[in-house]
Amino acid sequence: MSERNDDFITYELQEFKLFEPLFRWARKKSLWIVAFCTGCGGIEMPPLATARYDFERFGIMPNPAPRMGDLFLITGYVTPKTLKRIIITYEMMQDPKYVMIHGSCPINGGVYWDSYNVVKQFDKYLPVDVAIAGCMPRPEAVMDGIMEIMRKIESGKADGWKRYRDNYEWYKKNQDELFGEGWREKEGKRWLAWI
Amino acid sequence: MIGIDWKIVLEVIGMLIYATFMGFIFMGIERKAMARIQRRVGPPLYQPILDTLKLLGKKESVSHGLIYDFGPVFALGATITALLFIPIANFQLFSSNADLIVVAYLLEVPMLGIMLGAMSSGNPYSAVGVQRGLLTMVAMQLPYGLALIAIVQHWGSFKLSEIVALQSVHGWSITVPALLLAFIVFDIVFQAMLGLEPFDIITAPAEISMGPMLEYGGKHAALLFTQHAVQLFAETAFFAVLFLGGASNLIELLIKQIAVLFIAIFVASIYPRFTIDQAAKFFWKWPTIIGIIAVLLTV
Amino acid sequence: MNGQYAALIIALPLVSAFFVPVIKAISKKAVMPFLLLVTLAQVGIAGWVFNEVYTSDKPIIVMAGGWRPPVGINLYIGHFAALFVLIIAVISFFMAYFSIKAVKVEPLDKYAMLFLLLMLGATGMIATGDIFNLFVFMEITAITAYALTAYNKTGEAAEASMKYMILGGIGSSFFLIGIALIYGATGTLNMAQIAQLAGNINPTVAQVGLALLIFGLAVEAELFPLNAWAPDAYQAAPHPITVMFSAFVVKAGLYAAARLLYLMQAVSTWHSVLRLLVIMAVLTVVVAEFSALRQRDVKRMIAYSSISQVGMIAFALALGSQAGVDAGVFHMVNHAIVKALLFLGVGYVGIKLGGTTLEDFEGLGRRMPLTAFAITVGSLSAVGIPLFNIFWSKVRIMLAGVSAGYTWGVALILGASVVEAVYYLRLIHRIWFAGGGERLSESFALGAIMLFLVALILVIGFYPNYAWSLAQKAGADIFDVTRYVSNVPLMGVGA
Amino acid sequence: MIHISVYYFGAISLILIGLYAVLVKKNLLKMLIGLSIMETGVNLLLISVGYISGRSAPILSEGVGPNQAVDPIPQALVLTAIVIGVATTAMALSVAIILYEKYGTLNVEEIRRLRG
Amino acid sequence: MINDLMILIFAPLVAGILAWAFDVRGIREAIGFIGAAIPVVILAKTYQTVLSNSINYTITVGGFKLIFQLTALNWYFAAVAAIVGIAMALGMISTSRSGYEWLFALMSYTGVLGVFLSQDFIGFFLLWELMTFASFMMVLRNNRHESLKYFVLSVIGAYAMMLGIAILYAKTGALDFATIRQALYMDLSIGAISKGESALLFVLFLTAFGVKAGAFPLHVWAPGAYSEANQSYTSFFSGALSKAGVYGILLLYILMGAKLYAEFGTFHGHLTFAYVIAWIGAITVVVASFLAVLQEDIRKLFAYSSVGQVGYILLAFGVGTSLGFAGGLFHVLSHAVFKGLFWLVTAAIILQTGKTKFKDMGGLAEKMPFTFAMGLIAVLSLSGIPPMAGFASKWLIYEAAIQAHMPLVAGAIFLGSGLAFAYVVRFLYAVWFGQRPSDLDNVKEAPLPLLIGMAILAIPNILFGVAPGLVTEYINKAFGSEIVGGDYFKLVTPTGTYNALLVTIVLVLGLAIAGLVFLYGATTRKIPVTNTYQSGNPVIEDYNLSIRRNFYKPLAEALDFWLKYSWDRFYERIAGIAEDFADTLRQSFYNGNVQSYSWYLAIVLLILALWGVL
Repeated sequence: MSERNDDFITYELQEFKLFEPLFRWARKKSLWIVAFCTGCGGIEMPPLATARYDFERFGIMPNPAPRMGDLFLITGYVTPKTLKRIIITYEMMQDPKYVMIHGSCPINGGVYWDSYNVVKQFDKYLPVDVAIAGCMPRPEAVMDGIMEIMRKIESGKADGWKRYRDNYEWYKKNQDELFGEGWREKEGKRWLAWI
Repeated sequence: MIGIDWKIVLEVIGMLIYATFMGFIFMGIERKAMARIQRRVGPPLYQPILDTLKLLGKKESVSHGLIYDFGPVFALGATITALLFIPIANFQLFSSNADLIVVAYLLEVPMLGIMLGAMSSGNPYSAVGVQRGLLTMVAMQLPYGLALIAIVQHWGSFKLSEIVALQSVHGWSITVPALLLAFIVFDIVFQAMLGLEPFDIITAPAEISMGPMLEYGGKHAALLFTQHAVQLFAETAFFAVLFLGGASNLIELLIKQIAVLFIAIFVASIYPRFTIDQAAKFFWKWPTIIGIIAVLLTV
Repeated sequence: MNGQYAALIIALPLVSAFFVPVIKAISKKAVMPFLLLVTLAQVGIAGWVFNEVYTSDKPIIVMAGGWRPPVGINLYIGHFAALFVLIIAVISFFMAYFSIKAVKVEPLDKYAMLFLLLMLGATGMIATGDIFNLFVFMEITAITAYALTAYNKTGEAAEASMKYMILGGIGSSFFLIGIALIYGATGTLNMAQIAQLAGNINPTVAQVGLALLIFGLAVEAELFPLNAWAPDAYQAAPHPITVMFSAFVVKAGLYAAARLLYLMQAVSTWHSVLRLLVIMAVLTVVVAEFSALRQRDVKRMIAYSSISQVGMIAFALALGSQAGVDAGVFHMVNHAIVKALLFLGVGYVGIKLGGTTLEDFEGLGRRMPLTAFAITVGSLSAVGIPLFNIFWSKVRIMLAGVSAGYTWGVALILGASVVEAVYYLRLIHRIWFAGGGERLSESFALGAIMLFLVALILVIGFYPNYAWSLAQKAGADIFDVTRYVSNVPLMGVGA
Repeated sequence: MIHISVYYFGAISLILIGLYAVLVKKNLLKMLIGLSIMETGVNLLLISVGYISGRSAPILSEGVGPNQAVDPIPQALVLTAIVIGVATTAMALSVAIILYEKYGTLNVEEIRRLRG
Repeated sequence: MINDLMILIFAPLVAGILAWAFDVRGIREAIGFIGAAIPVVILAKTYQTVLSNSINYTITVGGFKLIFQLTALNWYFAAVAAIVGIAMALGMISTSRSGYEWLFALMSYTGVLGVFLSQDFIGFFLLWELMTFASFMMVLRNNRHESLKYFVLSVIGAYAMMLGIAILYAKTGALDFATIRQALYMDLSIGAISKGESALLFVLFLTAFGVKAGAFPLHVWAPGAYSEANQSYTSFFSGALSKAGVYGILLLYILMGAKLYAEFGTFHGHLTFAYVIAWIGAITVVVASFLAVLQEDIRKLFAYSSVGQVGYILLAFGVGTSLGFAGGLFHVLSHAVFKGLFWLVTAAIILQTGKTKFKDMGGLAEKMPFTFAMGLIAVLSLSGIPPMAGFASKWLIYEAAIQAHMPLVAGAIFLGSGLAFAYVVRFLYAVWFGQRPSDLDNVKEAPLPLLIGMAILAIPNILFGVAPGLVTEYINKAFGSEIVGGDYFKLVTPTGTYNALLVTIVLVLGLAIAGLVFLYGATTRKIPVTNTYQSGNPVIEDYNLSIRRNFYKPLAEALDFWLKYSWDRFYERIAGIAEDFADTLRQSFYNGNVQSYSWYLAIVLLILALWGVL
């Protein structure tokens, strides 16, 4: 996979001229969350989903499959090990895709500001559309963040996926700095021992 | 067949649009009703349409190869085919050209399409999903077949339109004791056909991520959602035709379809999920026994 | 043209047998060529007789000393006898050649003598028209057979010979008692006349007499449970002799039994004798097939197979119907060819590789392809594969058996045939698809003989019409007693 | 008729005695002797079959015409049978010698290398 | 003496012998192919005449009059065999390297044709045995144990038939079908054949034909034999040779139907004897399909599948109505074409990869696209996807079974078709899709002759699927009555209809609509098979994530009670007991002691004496 993992850069995105407004509306009203719950923020999701806040009324639905997901929620601190998975999953998602980070940890390391093994600045590695501060943000705050991203989609400002494509070299450099060159191969091989 | 009958062309186009739309609404009803049972507000009824549009509107699309593309297309195509051979309310469509067996088969064909695509992705979760899907099908096939046989034997015809006509004269199928048994069997099987609990083993979101659907995204998933909508409509219509006396107009049919749907939803919302071998054993026990009683009563 | 020259088929081997010492005195090396020459001459005579009988469609009656029967002893060379004398001669000729390769143990002159006498005995048993003469020829056959069995001078050979001798001795004694009873009841020894008078004698005497005759012959004809000597003798005898045992010595006994059986048709208890014989025959088939199943020695395995086939022939002959006898004769001919081929092939392997255990046959297809091919064809034929000769006779036997009302017998025989298929096919697999080895040179002449027999098998298999018509005529010869009687120019007794 | 049945009785007794020897005695020589006895019995039987009460031997001489003699054929037969019997016995004995050489015994229960 | 029929029947045999004799690369293949092609040509030539009048050929062999006749019904079977036969020959050009295989493959071809065309029992039996023997030799080459299992069961069957033939001969004095049929018909009033004998005859013939057709519980030979022969030949073995058993069942109806009906009457409105056949078929379908699902070897899977599919045919014949026969006959054709195709695909896979187990395969669709397409057609046809031949025939069987009020039997068909779906998908997944083991990276497309052979078999799958009326109309003509109505594209039974062309058109329409939607979406980007979602873990080629082993383990778990029992083991044990019995018998009877032998003589004498006295 190594030689072909960046061919999405050269891939020409489809432009829907006539129905683009319709699709944009649909994108806004139908955000599917990639349920990749890292850190302690994951526990904030059930209240959001259940009767009290019920995000499904906005068409938001947790979805285990990244291919049809739209919104990537990073719900807490990110370690290098998790970050690898996050990057891989993110690259599997199909444009347009949005990233929302939860709480202080992904923003600046939070309480782990001096940990040797926590990623301090998430947006060095992946583009972020909305960041919610707090440790942890309450569900209301998360809802607000979701509303924010909906507004951004409507106005066309949620362009993290574009930024990732345009600045891939930079992101890649940062990733490689953190993990070392060829980390995908290495990580894959490491996994062999468990099989 | 040479001279194109414009009336039927219009009917077909109209019915396709109607069925797709109603299918999405049924999916919405499903989600809404489920939400209401869980004391949530739930999404709007048209939510599945939005989802589908969003998926179709993805600017990127990936593929694992030709078969991966062909699978969803084939699934939707086959579902449309199945739909057009079911007499829907007062629209006979092509139903005089194919009978119950053909429709029953055509309703299973989409599964093959989904499986083909899922398998060609090479994802083991999908493979497990495929395995579960096929085993569910194997398991439900016997009671399903028995229920259909009971219907055919009682009414003495394979033609769906004739079955409807006979029911309008002699009363609905479920008023016949033997066919009531068949109805029970069919309803259990129906749960599995729709992929609802306790037989949602195929997708099992929390276990195997989405099973066969896992690797689909963008327009592929949009096709599969559309397929699911049409299939939902077709299957409920099929159910209504077989057991609830068909319908003379679309409204009547809609009521019956929704009634059928609600039974499924209610069952789904209170049962947990079977494991696959439990499902197989279950299907080969009570539904089969009831089915055998039903067919023997109708001999 | 004089039919009386047909007596040469008896006279030639007899005379030449006693010339062997003379030849030996001249040159020791000339003994085996002499044997070859005599058998070749015998083939010529037999061919002439065969041609004579089948063109004129009349049996040749040779009257010893010009006396008409029943006073004189006569030879009756009918269709059956003519056919079989030819087979005996041809196979003897082949085996004479094979003996040159196969038999190295001295004294060869004795071997040649015994060989000729064995041939003579079998020919005589088939050709004779006198019941006591039959006994004499049977004893000649038996004694030479005892001697030849023991010829290899090993312990096993002597042991086999001893067993053969004791059982044969008991058998021939009772055969003689049977003759005594029949003679006592009818006052004649001529077969034709016995046939005429059979209806009038005391049924008990006739039944016991007939039963004893059959008993005596059954020992020779290897019917269960009187066949215990056979596998041992087959295994221990020199390879050419085994071929002769299987190809015609047994057949002569069978023929004699069948002949006597049908001559006594008029006896009121005839059918119960038949039933007894059928039971014995079926048991022969079943027991022999099962015995062959796990046999480690191929020669012995084929011996058991031979016994079972003989049982099948006996079954056919004992059915008491024209169809059965025809089928039996047909099977006799086919079996003679097939077993000659098989024992020849196996014997040749035994000579070349020094043993005939199953292990010796591994990779035979690579080591001795021609022999392996011949054995394969023989085996397939023995199993009853279509387009090989035995298929036709087997089918005939089965049809005749059920028609005669012995469905159970046919079922048992067919069941046993399944066993036969198993062991032959295991052999074939071992020959072609297991093991391997260096290619050995094979004798050209023996190869030619084998190919000739293979060709015969295939020709009969593909186009059995001619062989079947021969078998039908020969069968009619056995079955049609009235014609037999009318053909023998009896002096006005009875008639 | 009484004395005729004596012959028959004697013949059958001889046969049975011979048979007994073959069936019971383990020694090969004794078995062969049994065989010979049996043959003798058979020969006797054959002769008695041809016997006609009150007639003389079938030697045509003074006062003995074909009608006064017993049936000659069985006697001829018996001669042949005796010869055959002698041959068989000789043969058997020579085989017995070989057997004794090779096996060191004449007990038939031990001479059973060929079996199965 | 020489006429078309003789050439038709014996051309393959002669060609086989020649190919064996001139065992030279190139010549061998050419002769063999010509030999396999001649029957096709002759059958095509006689297509017109055969419907109106039959072609006869009589030969007297060994006192038997062998009658061969090309009637409308025979022609059908022979044509099926010929289609598969020529495909087999093309396949063998690629997969076979020995004259031995050509000889026996073509010999069995002759046997099959002869069995179909025989009009008397001797010719039938002769060629039946020839066919059995030839196919046995094909298996013997590879595996002694399996081949012997096959042969012993076949021979038991053949001898059962022989016994039956002999009984019929004894009762009627005839061996040709026409006379026997008449005699048995006359016997209805005479009653010379008792009920017990009729039952015996029925059981004997059923055993004989059941073995060949692989009917439960005599199916145990099939997996081993099918999988251990040259796979190109297996296409013929399973596609055409097993049809001989089916043809035999049909013959049973033709010859003895009336008699058996008169003797055994009806059971709940079905012919009793036919009911037995139907149930045997139904059980075969279910058992074999279940076993097929659980196989781990590609050859075994299709072997069991073949058994199951032939079970459908038996079932259809067992229904006993004319619709049932039509369905069964149609399935004869469709099974021959799709299963022949499957075996050729298998042959190609095995030829190119050298592997037979599912666990060693995967991802071959990219490497062998044409073979994959052919395999897909076969899959669609077997699993009964509507516009395929497999569906049309299955549809007729469904109609027949349900219409004849055999609900449980029809239920077995439903279950069987579900299982069929399951096992073909497994085949698709394990062989064609998923990650490819690295040792298969150099696999190439199958050689040309094999591909042509596949194409020959693939075309009928589609042709007779879209126009099933071609077949049913022929069947109507062969039976002389309108069993299945409609035209070329539409099948009409009294209670149902199936318009194949319309289904095809609508399906194409549906695909077009779906395709338009598909085309409207974003253009696709091809990604490698390793780019799959494994909870975010990176996937590399070094390990294979595709599930190939124990794909249907849950089913095995659900069935573990039933899988404890096996007919195969049962027969093996019986064979073991028979061998031990043989040993005991041999050792105790031929015990080497001459005194015991003398006792046998004495005992026989005693029996004689007692029996004389009593």
